[in-house]
Amino acid sequence: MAFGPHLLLATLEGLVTSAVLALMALGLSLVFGVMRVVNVAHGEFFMLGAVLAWAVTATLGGNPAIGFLAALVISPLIVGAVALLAEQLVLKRLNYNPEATIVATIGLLYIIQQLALTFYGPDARPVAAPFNYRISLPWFGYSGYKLSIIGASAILLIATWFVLTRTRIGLVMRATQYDSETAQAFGIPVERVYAGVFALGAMLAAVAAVLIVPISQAHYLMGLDPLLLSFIVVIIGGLGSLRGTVVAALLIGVSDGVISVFFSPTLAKIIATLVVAMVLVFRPQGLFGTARR
Amino acid sequence: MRHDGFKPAALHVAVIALLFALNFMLPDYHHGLLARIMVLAVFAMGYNLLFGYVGLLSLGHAMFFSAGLYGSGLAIYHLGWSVPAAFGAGLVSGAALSLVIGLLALRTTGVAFMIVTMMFAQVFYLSILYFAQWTGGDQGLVLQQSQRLIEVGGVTLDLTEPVTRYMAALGLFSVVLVATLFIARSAFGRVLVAIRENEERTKMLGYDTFANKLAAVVASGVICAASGAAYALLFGYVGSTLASVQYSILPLLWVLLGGAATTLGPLVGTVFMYYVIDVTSGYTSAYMLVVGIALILLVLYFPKGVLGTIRDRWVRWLP
Amino acid sequence: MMPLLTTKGLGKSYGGLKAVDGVDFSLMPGEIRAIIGPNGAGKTTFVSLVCGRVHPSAGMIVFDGEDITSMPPHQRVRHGIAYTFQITSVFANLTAYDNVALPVQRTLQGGHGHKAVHAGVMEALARTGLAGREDVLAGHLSYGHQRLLEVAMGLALKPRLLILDEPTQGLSDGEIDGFITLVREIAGSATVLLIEHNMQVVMKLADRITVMNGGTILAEGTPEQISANADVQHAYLGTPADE
Amino acid sequence: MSSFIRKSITRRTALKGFGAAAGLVAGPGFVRYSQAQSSEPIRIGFQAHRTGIGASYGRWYERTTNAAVKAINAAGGINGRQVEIIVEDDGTDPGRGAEVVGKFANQHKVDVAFGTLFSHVVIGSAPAAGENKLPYYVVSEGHHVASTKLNRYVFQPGITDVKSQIQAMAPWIASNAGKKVTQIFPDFAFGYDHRDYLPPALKAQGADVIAQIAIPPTESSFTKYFPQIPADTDVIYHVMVGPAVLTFVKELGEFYGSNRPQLFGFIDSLEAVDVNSPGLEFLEGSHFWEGSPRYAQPDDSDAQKAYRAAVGIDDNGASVDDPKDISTAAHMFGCWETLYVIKKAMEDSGYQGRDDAAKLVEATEALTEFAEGPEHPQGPKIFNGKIHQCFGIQNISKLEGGRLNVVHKTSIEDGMYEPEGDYTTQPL
Repeated sequence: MAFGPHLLLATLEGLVTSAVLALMALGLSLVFGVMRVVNVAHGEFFMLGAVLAWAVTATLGGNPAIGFLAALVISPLIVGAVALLAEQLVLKRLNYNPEATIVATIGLLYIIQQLALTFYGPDARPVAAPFNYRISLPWFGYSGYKLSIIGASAILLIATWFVLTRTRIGLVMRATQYDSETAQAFGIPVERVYAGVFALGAMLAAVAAVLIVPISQAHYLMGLDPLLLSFIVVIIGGLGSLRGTVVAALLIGVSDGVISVFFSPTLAKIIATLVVAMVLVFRPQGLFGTARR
Repeated sequence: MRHDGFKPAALHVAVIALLFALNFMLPDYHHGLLARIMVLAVFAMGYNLLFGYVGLLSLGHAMFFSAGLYGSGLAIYHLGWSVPAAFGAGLVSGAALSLVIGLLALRTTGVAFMIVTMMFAQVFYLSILYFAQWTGGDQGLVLQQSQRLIEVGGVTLDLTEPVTRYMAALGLFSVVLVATLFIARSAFGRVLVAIRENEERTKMLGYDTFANKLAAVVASGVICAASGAAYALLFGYVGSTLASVQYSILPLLWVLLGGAATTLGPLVGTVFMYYVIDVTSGYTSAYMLVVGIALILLVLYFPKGVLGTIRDRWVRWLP
Repeated sequence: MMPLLTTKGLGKSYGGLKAVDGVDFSLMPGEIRAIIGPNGAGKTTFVSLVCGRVHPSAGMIVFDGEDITSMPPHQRVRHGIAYTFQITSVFANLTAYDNVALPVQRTLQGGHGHKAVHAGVMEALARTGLAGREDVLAGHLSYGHQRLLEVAMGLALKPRLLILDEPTQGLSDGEIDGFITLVREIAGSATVLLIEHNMQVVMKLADRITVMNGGTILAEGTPEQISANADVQHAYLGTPADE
Repeated sequence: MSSFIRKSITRRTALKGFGAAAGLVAGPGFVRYSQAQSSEPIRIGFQAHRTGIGASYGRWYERTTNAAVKAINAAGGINGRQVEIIVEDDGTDPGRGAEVVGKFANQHKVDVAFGTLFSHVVIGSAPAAGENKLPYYVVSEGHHVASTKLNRYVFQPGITDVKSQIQAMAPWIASNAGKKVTQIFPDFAFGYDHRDYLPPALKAQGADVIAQIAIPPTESSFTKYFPQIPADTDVIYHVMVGPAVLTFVKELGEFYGSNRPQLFGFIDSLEAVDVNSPGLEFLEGSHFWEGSPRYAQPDDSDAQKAYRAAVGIDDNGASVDDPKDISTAAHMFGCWETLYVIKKAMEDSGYQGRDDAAKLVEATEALTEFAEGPEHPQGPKIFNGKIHQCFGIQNISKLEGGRLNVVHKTSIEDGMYEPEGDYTTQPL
């Protein structure tokens, strides 16, 4: 294939990766920014979202579009409820101590993974896309559904941005993020904000999973790689910065696609990882964060 | 930690003596398992030096472990080096890698440090796959029994023989344990703790905190590499799984369970995790569930790990 | 005699705000110098520049004849500049003993032995009146004792220049008297640069006083000269200073 | 250190002493005890991938194993003793795998270990098997056993290794699918066997590999690699494994649409996956290697039918209890056949207990061929005792009308190659 189309394809692929990554990383970033909690189980919320999407569509049967839309609503709600439960039972009692929450969420990771293995099984299972439309370009064909993921993600991101910056809920969250003690003093129910943020973060991961599952199947071990990538995005983007998270997701997603044009795949991964690591080393506050101390 | 060093010293001698005595008492399976646990406890102790004492949470220590693993393993497999030379190669690999990683990663702090170390470890892991021609990729390499013999003045030590292996593991464990105790009680150890507590203040006492942290990263890296090298030599397998991210998280878990910044915590944590998995996997294949719940309960009720809690509540002198 | 510390045109600005602006300052060996001035006068920023916690935007710093402008803070400490923090920042989770052992073990030449460290620590604790409290976690000490521990740590560095940032803040009257005695004693072996709001302490201790306002030096002189200075009266002493 | 060695000798000699005493007791005059011992079950340690990436396979390996043991026991067991399976999960992790083998040898005191699939677990566990002198029969299809890089206690008598499979595929590909082949394979060892052995095998048949595309193991989307497929490719030879494989096929479909090159794949990609899953329509008409056919074939032998019934799979290769639960039919027969090889070798050597491990190894090495039949339902096999590896026939199936129909069976000779070493020269 000629260079131009190849690059176009790689960019499209990168954009799809970015779209999903941005949603997932945003969830992690919110939890991280507002609660200062490193949620290692975030990838498992993602996995749970995908598995539930399969369960919903398999139960409903019938038209894939209806099943998919139902999954898009039901799956994040259940995942959010699970997250809320975990928050109330565990994280809250740990006073959100950073180290303790890392261990606790690793424990959560094991539990969710094992439950998925026991009740869902070890196989990768597909979910039908709500529509199948292949866009025929002169050089190659491309999935219309994949392009729609980019659109859906953009809409969700804008909605989140709106909530964060233009609503009272967003204001309360930002106040808590800025200084939780002062927020508490001003009568903001910090504990409820934390619970809400943790659930919301998990729901964003679940939404990302439902969007991706028609193109990548549900599997009980699918959470780890997106988790690692999201961590990277969150750090590169700068803590709690929505714009930074989106730009970093674009950077990581697209560079992953484009670098693969020039190098053998594994070498491409090595180079991409190394480049991002070096960015962090020489700009540890992230691309958009301001130096914090 | 200025009072008489007798009790801690006696405790450590007693632990080593107990492990020595267990050689003659344990049934074969537990004997073999304990040898493995001691080697991995060394990994945990190396991790603890950085995480427990300096407060630097790395998510990439699998790369230091694997530097030792591959450094010694490849030296034997491709170059036919002797066991001691290969062990040395493992240590040198660990030292070199940790020096480079330390110089880069220590420019960052906090969460960025976690992520940077994790990414460097990922690069290391992918490189093992990329150079599969030499490393055996994900399948890894097997070191033959004949390659794992030490000739010492006419006597041949066979590292595949259970007791020799146990004693070699115990030897390494003891050396590192004593070294950790020594470091923890040394002037250097006091500086490391001060950096963990307040790095700015430590600088204002005239300490080059970067140099001290770098020294700690290298010391930690070398200890982890020693564990990796011993793993290759004693158990004969060198593979990329041991460089994957799980193996960076494991020492963190072991240390947190046993008690960060306690000298014996890494051993306690490693033994605990191993036996929880070993025992529960005998009853249910859902042992990950048990491990997960155990982790959460521990962190809820023993937040400072087993020995950390004991030190806080009962035994103040515990090092 | 050559000054121990000189600054030339020293400045620091944050954004547009000039916290310290073109300060020329010099300090003779053996002096006890107090810096006074209203809140926000740039006193703490100025001493932070001297000890290296803050990088200057302009000017240079010379210590004992050597340009230390770009020297990292820990090196300056090693050259003999010690700083005790305005906000108490002892290591709360370490014992008083360990707090003092940190500076002691670094300044010991050659002998890093436990005995030498022990002797040094006990001496520093005794000098600051903290003997017998060595096993207490620093965070469990009373506030006044924490301030003294801070001074003990500074002392243990065996500095040639000891910078004390509001050392008597929060101390009781009895503790302040003891403190004055201590600083006089310290001055026997080190130059002391003192930021202080308590004018009684300043008047009792200082050989000379520098008055800062708005990031610049307003006046400098003996306590008597400063008391008599009209500008100072207007800028500082004139306003009721009842903090 | 020297005192350690002396102690170590005492420990060993002490243990040996116990063994000798037991032997004396079990000698003539103590018939009752001896009988008691020989009526104890033969214990086989099954190293299972119950968790981790291999769990899909592990489940079916376990079912096949249980079915085979049931059949063996119903027919009187081995040497008149019943067979007992002890399962340990290795988490599909080589480190844990080695521990599990140690546990089998020393804790469970099994007679042999058996059943491992994933190559890295086999390689990681092999040293532990050798050091414990525990015969270790794997069902992995990797070339690692035949490469003679492991040790004398490791065998693969139930399934043909990948090198041989690939070699056997080459003539059919060259003459039926096309001469210009592009390979897509995972960038890890399983893929490397294909990378290394296919080009020479095709060359010998007058065809060429014109591009090799290695996909990193962590990859979850593939479209970006497809432009590297040369336009003049006749055949895409694909071997993907792991959960992302459906994505791979789907994206290939979206990329090419209806205008695609020939496709030839190893069913490893789709083991435990329904070929009628959404998105796989694209594979219709393409060909697959199968070790043992997933779908019942018209010419199935009685042995094959009996085997399928015993394991509990229907004509579509799915569980009889759940038609959506697809088996790993192309590989799991290896468990069945391996257990019968163990039985044969134990009977040949008059195996009594762990002390006979060496005899068991030699008896296994002495085997040369296995006839098709109830014990070997997949087909006849030749066994090379020097490299501990068997060689069997391979199937090429075409995916048509939503099922896989066998269109070609290779001969055993198609897959034979020169041995790379000789385990029998190693000490026991």
